[in-house]
Amino acid sequence: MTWPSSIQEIIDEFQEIDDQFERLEVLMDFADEVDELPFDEWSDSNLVRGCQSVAHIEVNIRENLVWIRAAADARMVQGLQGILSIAVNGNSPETVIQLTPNFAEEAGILVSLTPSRSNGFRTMFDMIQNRVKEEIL
Amino acid sequence: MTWPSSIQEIIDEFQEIDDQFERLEVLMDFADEVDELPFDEWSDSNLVRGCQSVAHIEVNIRENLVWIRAAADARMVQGLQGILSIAVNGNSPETVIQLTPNFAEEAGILVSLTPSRSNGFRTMFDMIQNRVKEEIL
Amino acid sequence: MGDSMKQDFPIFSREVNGRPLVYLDNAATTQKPSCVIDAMTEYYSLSNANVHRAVHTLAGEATEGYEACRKLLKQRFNSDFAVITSGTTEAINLAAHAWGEHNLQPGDVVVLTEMEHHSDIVPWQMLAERIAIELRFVPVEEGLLDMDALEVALDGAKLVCVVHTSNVLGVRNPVEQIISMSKSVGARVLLDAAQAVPHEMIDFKELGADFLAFSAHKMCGPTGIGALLVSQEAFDEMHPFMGGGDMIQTVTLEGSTYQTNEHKFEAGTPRIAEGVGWAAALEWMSEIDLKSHHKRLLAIAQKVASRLEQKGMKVYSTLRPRDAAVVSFTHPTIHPEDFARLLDAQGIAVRTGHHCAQPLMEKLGVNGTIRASFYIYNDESDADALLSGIDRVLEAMA
Amino acid sequence: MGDSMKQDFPIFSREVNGRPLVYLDNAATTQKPSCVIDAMTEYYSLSNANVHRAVHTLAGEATEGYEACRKLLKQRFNSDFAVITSGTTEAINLAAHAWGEHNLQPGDVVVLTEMEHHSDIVPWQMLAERIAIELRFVPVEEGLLDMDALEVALDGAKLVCVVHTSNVLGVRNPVEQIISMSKSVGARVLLDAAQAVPHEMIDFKELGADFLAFSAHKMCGPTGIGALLVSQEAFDEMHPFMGGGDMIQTVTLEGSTYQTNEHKFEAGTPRIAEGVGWAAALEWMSEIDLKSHHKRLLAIAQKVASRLEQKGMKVYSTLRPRDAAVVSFTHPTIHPEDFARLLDAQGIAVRTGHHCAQPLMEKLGVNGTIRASFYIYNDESDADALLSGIDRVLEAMA
Ligand SMILES: Cc1ncc(COP(=O)(O)O)c(C=O)c1O
Ligand SMILES: Cc1ncc(COP(=O)(O)O)c(C=O)c1O
Repeated sequence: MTWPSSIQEIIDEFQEIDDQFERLEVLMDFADEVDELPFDEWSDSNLVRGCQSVAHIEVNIRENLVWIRAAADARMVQGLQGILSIAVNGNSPETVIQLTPNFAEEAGILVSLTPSRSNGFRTMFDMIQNRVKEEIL
Repeated sequence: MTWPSSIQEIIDEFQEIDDQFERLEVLMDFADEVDELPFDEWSDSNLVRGCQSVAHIEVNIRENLVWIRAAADARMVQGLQGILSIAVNGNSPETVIQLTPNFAEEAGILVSLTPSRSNGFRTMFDMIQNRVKEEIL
Repeated sequence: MGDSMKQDFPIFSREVNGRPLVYLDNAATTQKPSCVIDAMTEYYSLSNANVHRAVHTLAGEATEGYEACRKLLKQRFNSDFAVITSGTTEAINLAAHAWGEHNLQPGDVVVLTEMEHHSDIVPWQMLAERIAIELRFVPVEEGLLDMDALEVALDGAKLVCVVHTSNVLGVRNPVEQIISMSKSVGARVLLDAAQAVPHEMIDFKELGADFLAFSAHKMCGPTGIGALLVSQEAFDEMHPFMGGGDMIQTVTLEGSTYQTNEHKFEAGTPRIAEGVGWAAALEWMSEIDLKSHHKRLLAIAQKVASRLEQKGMKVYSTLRPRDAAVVSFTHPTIHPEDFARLLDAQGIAVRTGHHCAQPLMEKLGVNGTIRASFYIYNDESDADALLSGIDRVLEAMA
Repeated sequence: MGDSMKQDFPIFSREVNGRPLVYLDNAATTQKPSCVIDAMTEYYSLSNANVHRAVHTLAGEATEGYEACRKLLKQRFNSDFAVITSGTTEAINLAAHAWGEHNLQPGDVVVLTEMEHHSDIVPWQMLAERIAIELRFVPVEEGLLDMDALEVALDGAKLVCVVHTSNVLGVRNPVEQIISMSKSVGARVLLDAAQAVPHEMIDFKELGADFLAFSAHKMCGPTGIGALLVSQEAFDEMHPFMGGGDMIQTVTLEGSTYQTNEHKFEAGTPRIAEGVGWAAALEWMSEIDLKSHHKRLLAIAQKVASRLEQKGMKVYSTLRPRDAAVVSFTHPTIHPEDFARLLDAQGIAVRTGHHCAQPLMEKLGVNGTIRASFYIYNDESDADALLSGIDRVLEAMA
């Protein structure tokens, strides 16, 4: 499978790491990529449901490009949101809808993220795609 | 442990047998030793409780000697009753009270009689002793 | 066929009373292939941890192992919901509490049959004591459900509970017809499938029942686990049964809110190792062609039954084409327990007694029967062993 | 001490994320010694059969194996009745249905505490919905039960339900005092002993409670099985909970009569292999001196707790002489899940979250804690690994 280059870079970065601790550190570093959704804009409509810790994602489409803002209390969840931001931000709705979340597995990002958390990733991914679909249909 | 000779004979007889089928055949032969309690004398008071199949035992003390009459629908239960008859009949209440049911184990009579049935043996044994105690106390 | 399969089952290398084990008590419980035993051993040796809501590696593995069982159940039976219970009995009690108690009113009619296992009678009798529903029992004639009587009984019924396949007789009821009759009066349908799922593939959605209850231990899985499959409509009508950890979303001193999926009905630490073992059994079973085994085993059972009749025994099983390979019989004079014990002395395991179906025994006019029940690893040699074992019993008791 | 014991536990030869497993999630579930795993393997490989009412050899062996578990429970805990359930949660639900529903009237008072596990809250909230009893929660102050408030709450109480030892804090409540206060107002007492039985020997009769609920999996036994010990008086007041096979004496279409012993509350095929496994665990545990382990582990936990406080973490556990060796803590800025995941990356298993005790979390003013819980096979080396693992986390997150 080939990925957009921004995603391929993420995959490459993770695949170089052997140590799980370092992998998680790198994951947390991606938290900085998030365009943060300020606390006073957290609402039920941008709440990620089924995630164990608190997480919010807001999806905007401006000039036919997708942009997300996000926030989470756990830094690793923010890291996942950062990766999602790279995968999504500035792309067309059509591109975003065609993405699959498998790159996270391929990158080994999800290695030893337990089911609940990897489901969290999937949940966030699905939420973004659904919002985009709602907007453009 | 030493047993009264009547019981010791039973133990010896069983211990000679290797084959479980033959052991059960011998057990059933002991059914003939039962002084049968006729059907029309079956009652709640002589019913053996906790036995899986229907079994009745009546305990009499005549001239200070214990005698039992018994009946059961399964022939192996009758066999157990026959063995109990040999162990008990014609003995003094004091002797009967001092008996322990362990001889059945020693004889291997209970080998492969499942717990429910060996409990049946114990239940019948206890019932006889309790009745004897009630009579003489 | 059966013989090579026996190699997968460690228990068949054991002897009973000096004879190779001939296991014909499969309707009570089935034996376990090595892969099931190994899966549980491996779980306890490598991944044991409590599931859900945890972030460490073992807990993740345990959760995956346990949830794999649910996933396989949903796949195999084509069901949207698979609630995991401790067995058929708890599954039916769950239906009685979680659905019955909240959807039935005093006077409402629940239809049962005289062929039911106690597990599909007593929970409804207990519910009737709590909320005064009316129980109607469809009679059994010559071992079969009286379908005309069912038609009559359905009048006004809110729920119909039927054993899919009888554990006593092997009778496979016309459940498709029963479901469509029940649905046409608007009743929900519960099938006791404890004896069904081991013997035939069931497509839950296609079948159209609302509840399907069964146990792992009767289909090569471990003890202590079973399931209740539930239709979407019935699931929406269910309220929690047992309360505790894992089934809640929030707990406050004022009250609690519940999970929305199956976890709502699975309070407390689940049967984790059991789930792992059952998952292994389901995977193993997915390679088994139940249809061809059914044909093979039924032929064996029919042969046994006709030989028993020749020898003077009364056979109660019907053994029609879709019935399970169960031979229930009595001898005119030999007590079933004596009979079974003399078979056991020859290494042959059969069951005797009322088989947890006293009303059916009453109807058949017996206290109990001797039951030989065949499963996928059984073969002709088991039938032959049984028949010659019976000959020896008859000789000895002659 | 702990280290040599680890050799009995196959799981300690595994690695997690390239590091030897440091298992500190014992309050969630404990690991299993080989003898327990082997007993179950042996059962499935040699004696697997359904229990009770059967005459064949395997069934006899299975029945003996299962009933041995009950016998060992009665011996170890000095109890006349040991009802086998699927765990603590089912045990408490059993008490709520079998006793509560039949012995409490609308308006009757049941006293609980803010320290309870959800398993000892939700069943009573659900009972309150069914029969309108009043629930009173004794508050927790600084991690301890407010005994003055208990005194007040007891007024008119019919039942008092208290966690013997808290799974969140390790707090060992003054159950002797609570029982005598409760008895003096004529209330029955249920103890949630899930965290108690792994850590101290309990003499049920001497203690004088009416119900004691616990799970095998928290004391080196298998999943899927637990028990409710019941006093004679309470047992006499209980009615059947679930209906089905094995719990009945007679079933007719008109109604059923029930067994008189514990089987009355154990409907359906029991947890046979689990009983066999638990029996092996109980025998293994009978060689363990819990008192000396308790002293040893508490000292380890105290050391860990004080080091954590030095490093700026908040510790919620009390760690008084009789408390369990549980260290619940939070870091001022690092999210518990990040913390636990970074520990897991180093092979260290701890638990995070609300630990199924949301009301207590609310009281402590946190969403969740990180919990390291120690058990008999843990030793200084585990504590050292935890502390240096934590150092690495703090460095990385600095
Ligand atoms: C104090 C306490 N009570 C009840 C439970 C519930 O036990 P189980 O999940 O085994 O039913 C637990 C364990 O999670 C516990 O720690
Ligand atoms: C038809 C039928 N229903 C229900 C049951 C009860 O199953 P379990 O004892 O596993 O709960 C059985 C098995 O005994 C059965 O054969």
